[in-house]
Amino acid sequence: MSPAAAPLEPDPMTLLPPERPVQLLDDEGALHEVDGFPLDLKDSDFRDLYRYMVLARRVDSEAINLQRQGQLGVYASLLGQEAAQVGGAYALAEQDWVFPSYREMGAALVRGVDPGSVLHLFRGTWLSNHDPIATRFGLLSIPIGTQALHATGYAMAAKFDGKDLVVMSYFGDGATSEGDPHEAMNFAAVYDAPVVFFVQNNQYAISVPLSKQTKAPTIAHKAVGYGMPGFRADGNDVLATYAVSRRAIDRARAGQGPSLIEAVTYRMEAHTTADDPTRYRTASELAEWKVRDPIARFETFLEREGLLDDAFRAEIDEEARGYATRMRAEVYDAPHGDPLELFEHVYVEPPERFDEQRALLRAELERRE
Amino acid sequence: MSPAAAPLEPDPMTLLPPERPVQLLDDEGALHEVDGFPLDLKDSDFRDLYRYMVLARRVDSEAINLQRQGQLGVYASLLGQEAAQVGGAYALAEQDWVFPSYREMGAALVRGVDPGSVLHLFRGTWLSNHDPIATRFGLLSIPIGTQALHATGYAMAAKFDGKDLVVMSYFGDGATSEGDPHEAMNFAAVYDAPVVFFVQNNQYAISVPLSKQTKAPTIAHKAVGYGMPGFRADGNDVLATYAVSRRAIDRARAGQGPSLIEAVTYRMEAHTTADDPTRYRTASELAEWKVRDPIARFETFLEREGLLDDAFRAEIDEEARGYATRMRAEVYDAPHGDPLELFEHVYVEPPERFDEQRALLRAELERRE
Amino acid sequence: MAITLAQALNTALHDAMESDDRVVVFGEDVGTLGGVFRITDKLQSRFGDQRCFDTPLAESGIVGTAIGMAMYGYKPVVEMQFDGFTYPAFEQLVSHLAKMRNRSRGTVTLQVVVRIPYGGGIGAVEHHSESPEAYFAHTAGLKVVSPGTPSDAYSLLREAIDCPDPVIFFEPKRRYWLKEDAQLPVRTEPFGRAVVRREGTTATLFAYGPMVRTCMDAAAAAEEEGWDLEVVDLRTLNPFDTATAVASVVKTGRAVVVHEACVFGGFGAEVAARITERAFYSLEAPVLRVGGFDIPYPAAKLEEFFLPDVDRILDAVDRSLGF
Amino acid sequence: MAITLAQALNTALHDAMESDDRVVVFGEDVGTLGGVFRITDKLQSRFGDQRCFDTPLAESGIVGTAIGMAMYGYKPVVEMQFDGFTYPAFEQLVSHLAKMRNRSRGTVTLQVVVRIPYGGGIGAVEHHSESPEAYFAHTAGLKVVSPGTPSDAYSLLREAIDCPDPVIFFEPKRRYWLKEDAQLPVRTEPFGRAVVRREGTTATLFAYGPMVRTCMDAAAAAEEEGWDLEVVDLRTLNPFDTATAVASVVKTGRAVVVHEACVFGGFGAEVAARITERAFYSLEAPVLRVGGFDIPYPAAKLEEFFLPDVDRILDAVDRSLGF
Ligand SMILES: Cc1ncc(C[n+]2csc(CCOP(=O)(O)OP(=O)(O)O)c2C)c(N)n1
Ligand SMILES: Cc1ncc(C[n+]2csc(CCOP(=O)(O)OP(=O)(O)O)c2C)c(N)n1
Ligand SMILES: [Mg+2]
Ligand SMILES: [Mg+2]
Repeated sequence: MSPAAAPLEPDPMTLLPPERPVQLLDDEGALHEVDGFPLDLKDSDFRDLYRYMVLARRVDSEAINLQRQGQLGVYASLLGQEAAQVGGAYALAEQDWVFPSYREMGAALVRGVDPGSVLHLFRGTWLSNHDPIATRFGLLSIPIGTQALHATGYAMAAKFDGKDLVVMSYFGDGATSEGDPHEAMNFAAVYDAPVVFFVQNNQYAISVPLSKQTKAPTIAHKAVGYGMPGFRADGNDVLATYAVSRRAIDRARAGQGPSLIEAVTYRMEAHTTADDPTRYRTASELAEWKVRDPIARFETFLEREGLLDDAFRAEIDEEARGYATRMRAEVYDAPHGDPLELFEHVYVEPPERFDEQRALLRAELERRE
Repeated sequence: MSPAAAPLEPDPMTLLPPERPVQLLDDEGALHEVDGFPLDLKDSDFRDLYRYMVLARRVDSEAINLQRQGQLGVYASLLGQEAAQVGGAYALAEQDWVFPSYREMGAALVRGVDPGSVLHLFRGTWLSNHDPIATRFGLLSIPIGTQALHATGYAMAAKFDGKDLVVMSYFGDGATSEGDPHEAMNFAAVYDAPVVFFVQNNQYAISVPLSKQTKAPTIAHKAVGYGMPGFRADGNDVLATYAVSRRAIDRARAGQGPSLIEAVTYRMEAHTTADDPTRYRTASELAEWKVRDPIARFETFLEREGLLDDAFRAEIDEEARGYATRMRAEVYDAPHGDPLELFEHVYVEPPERFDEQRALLRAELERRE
Repeated sequence: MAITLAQALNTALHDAMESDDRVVVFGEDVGTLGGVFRITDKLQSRFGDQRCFDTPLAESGIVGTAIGMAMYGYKPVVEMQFDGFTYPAFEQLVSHLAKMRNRSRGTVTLQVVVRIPYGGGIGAVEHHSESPEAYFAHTAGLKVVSPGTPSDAYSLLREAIDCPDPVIFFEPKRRYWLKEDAQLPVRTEPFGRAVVRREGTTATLFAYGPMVRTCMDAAAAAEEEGWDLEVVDLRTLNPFDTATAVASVVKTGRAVVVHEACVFGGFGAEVAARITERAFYSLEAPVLRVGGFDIPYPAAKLEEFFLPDVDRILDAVDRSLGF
Repeated sequence: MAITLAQALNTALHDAMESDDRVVVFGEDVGTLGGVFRITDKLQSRFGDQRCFDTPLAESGIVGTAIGMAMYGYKPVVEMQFDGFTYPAFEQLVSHLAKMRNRSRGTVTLQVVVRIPYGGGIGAVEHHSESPEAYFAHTAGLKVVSPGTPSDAYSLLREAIDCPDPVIFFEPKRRYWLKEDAQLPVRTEPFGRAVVRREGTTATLFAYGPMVRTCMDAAAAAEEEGWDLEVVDLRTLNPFDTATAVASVVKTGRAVVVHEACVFGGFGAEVAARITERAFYSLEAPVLRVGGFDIPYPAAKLEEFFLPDVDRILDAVDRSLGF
């Protein structure tokens, strides 16, 4: 068939993100509907979204405290990205999966993963301490972008198995430069796998700004090259990140394949507690984003709608304090585990030499006493 | 700055390939000008393009013969891709570079690289036998897509050095799935490097058809995600591949950065001489492409223009025979080189143990005698 | 019945897919084409294209999606088309496939087999003849297997697919056409057991994969010299059968380790160091190593000078006896 | 003047860039930020952003473009941010950086240095504490270097940048803050020369990179036991200084090789096998190996149980003496 003959499939125009990020709440917290992204939320949902964002921020600041107190080796804050994380994860169904990077404490919360358990990676007690299978929340993934392939593989499996299940894979703007997310998006599209690639574009990869990361018009435009739609959301508008995720998830669930979401947001904190952002970004840039605070904006909306009263605030406050207390209790001075457990989980069927090495370590431990 | 405020840069609409591949010669060999892709060719150029295509085909069929005669271990034919390779390479200037895959005998010819020397890789005499620096034609690259990064690095260097130099990187449709071409295109765009990524979309990666390789509307659409223009050419129309390359090369030379070209063509032969394509494609598909033969089409055009006469045909025939003779002379029964050369080129400053290993090999060689 | 090593592998895949529908096979060209070596021949027509399928050209993608599928509960058996094309997947292999179970404190088990046709001797072009087994043997969390006979090819592949730990399965491509009289299905010794392929007293040759045959030939040729060589087929590099290796050396007092990979930093160093640690007083000579030279794999016409052969092995035996 | 190993590296980069404007430095966060360990601090402000620049987040991209730039004639010094993030670049490192010169019959020379902060002991999260040197030592065509002192850090890095062959330069990140009185610029022994850091007679400890300091501590502690240990700093793994290693063992009769990487298939196996081949009759005991266990690098709180320390080293010496 002559290459000139057939119309293009899929029609590229249907893949392009809208000119501007989807925004449902303006800067004054007023709601404006956007074609194609209807809101299906009840008042209780609005309150839940708020609750999760506030909890995420509190859990996050508690983690930073714990790091400052020497309780965690390092920690990667989500400050400023609450709406991006919560909106996306909230749109998932019970049976769905999340494959996170290392910055997704907000998504973890929404998915019911105990923040204290996740912190063990950063404390260094264990490499992880939650059950990914039971929580349907993958292990925090440090090698950038690699989890996107696991997400795709999981989604392919679910599809082959005829299961009603959608997978959300979070990664950062920097991750889009790596080969793995590229391969993941291509595989997902080829197999029509039910994955949503959720990029939190927080403008930086450690010190490297987006402008040095890519020349693409937007990250969402990268979807075109995989033949899947690219969506763009104001990442500091939780209703926008929710509505865009809703659409992408519904598509995936309906068997229409993967899509890419770019949530345009900003990392208000240092890259991690080990980082010094004053070396690469200006106070004025920070100030510009501060006024776009995702929680403040949503608060204005809730207040307008009469959904935020002191009782509810107090309730969240109480809950947040509970989280913080449990987190502290979990990691504060948590002793390292039994060093002999080091040999337990490497293999189901370990090689014989593990016995010798275990014995060596046991002898060393005895000598220490 | 609010993400909603600024206009997108670059404007995505300027990156999208045209709806249909650029075609200058219709199936009847009639020339139709296409906006934005003017032809700057003289009669002698038309004749040269033809000459290179015919030579490429003859050199190719000679290589296949040599393989059948047991003179080459394997060979990857370019049959059907003459226009794609020649049109692209012909648009380069003297000082420009080519980073090929393993199928670019046509591009090699245009760049003045002796086909016999290139065949040593396939014969197995040496891993290569041409000087990439002197010929500005990189080593044939077997690991798929990896050379795209070398091309980008070379172009970055030339740019940093203020040199007027464009780099063309060839790879296949299959290669677009690998991480390396992705990273290469991204780097090239970020650094505005003067590279042209020239994809010969010959519809297959060994047995895997394009439809299983990607869901993108076209390969050229992948450019959008890197913020560079994607061009599409009828790959069996040498004037189209030339004109599109001309534009991409001129852009790069003018400091406007990289671009991606998809030449839509077809691999008429097996993947390599080791492959059996009857296992995965139909005779009717082959027949459909046979009528689109790039040389036949251009011949019709030249005849219309009165540029093709028997004398010229005879001249090319003579030249082709010369090539074939030299190729045969070069590889036929070419003895393996001195095994001791194995230790010569690994390092400029080899480790001491090479002396022992050389001595070991020398002793083995003596025992063989 | 005489079967080839390639047939044994194909049958093993077939039988594993037949007996467990969670076993899925994927990679480049493994579906319609049946693989460039036809090891996956007819699996797609027999089991359908959700059980055996072609992927886009991306090795990291293949291994990374295999990990996701294994997390779901499938048992992927994926192919890297050639040894030299395993490297794009290196991060997924080393940072995830090897480590996920440990990192998850045992909650995630990755039952994945990565098949790699490896080694030289078939006159192939560059990157098609490498022996990267040392990279994976040194990677904690992986198991590394390499059969040297058709029976072992069948049995070890079945065991690899059944193994709850991730397995890198190195197929000696130059031995795909090696024949053996065998009745499939066959079960041979399990992972972690080396096998004495030939008893002897003069010295022990250690080998795995393609070099097992070469060592048997060397042992046969050595008879002329009056040497009675023992040949031990290691079969699984990790787990490693230290006991069998040491017992052989205790008996013979001398050992030569043979592989195609470069000697420097190769797996032979581990075998030599390990045996020496445990059989020090039995050794009459240092354990010697025979392998490729410390250079990149050469062009096809020169591979005969690079690869260990009977002569190079017997020369090493001679040196061992000279100690 | 007391300088740290980190300062020595920074000064070496500075001096190399000063003396040759074809030297360019790039990688993730090496420009504006000056690197996460500040090894490239101030290079961008001093030399401009065409000589020191940040790249997109893609290690294969970094190494692959470095190869292209080197073909043009630049001398790239690139950074892999941490050991565990070298793996995405593995194909470019193994299939191209290592092989290009050989493949081109000497017409293409790749003067590239790949800097890798490696090893543990700093309480980092996963993938930030690995010791992958064995992978590269086994890869023909590369040189592999790892300094253990500030002077060597300076000198070996300058030599690496001047070296016409590609060099994988492993920086012992836990020793970045190690101090030494030294006057820069300093030139120490060249590639391929091991150095006896401490003379002794009881047994030899072999180490490189981060374990040099630990072995010196072990030797000091051993005095209490009445043991007089020799410490050999290997410095460059490839080329390897067999002569110095063998001479030391001929003198002491006993050897322990120490590294952080897992013992199984680690570089210690090469050292042990090599020494044994050449000093067989001088050995009173097998060369013993001390390293990390054959498990993935553990969580930070447990790394002290994984890493070789003075106790584990002296225990091995004790076992060696028990032979
Ligand atoms: C493969 C790999 N390379 C480098 C790193 C070191 N590193 C950790 S986070 C980071 C930046 C990530 O940026 P982005 O993807 O935008 O995510 P963000 O941290 O902004 O959420 C880098 C380079 C890594 N973890 N993995
Ligand atoms: C990294 C890598 N993986 C796999 C292969 C094996 N292989 C050789 S050619 C090929 C198909 C390439 O297809 P495409 O990029 O379309 O180029 P074409 O051969 O069609 O010109 C494959 C899979 C390889 N050479 N390198
Ligand atoms: Mg970011
Ligand atoms: Mg192709």
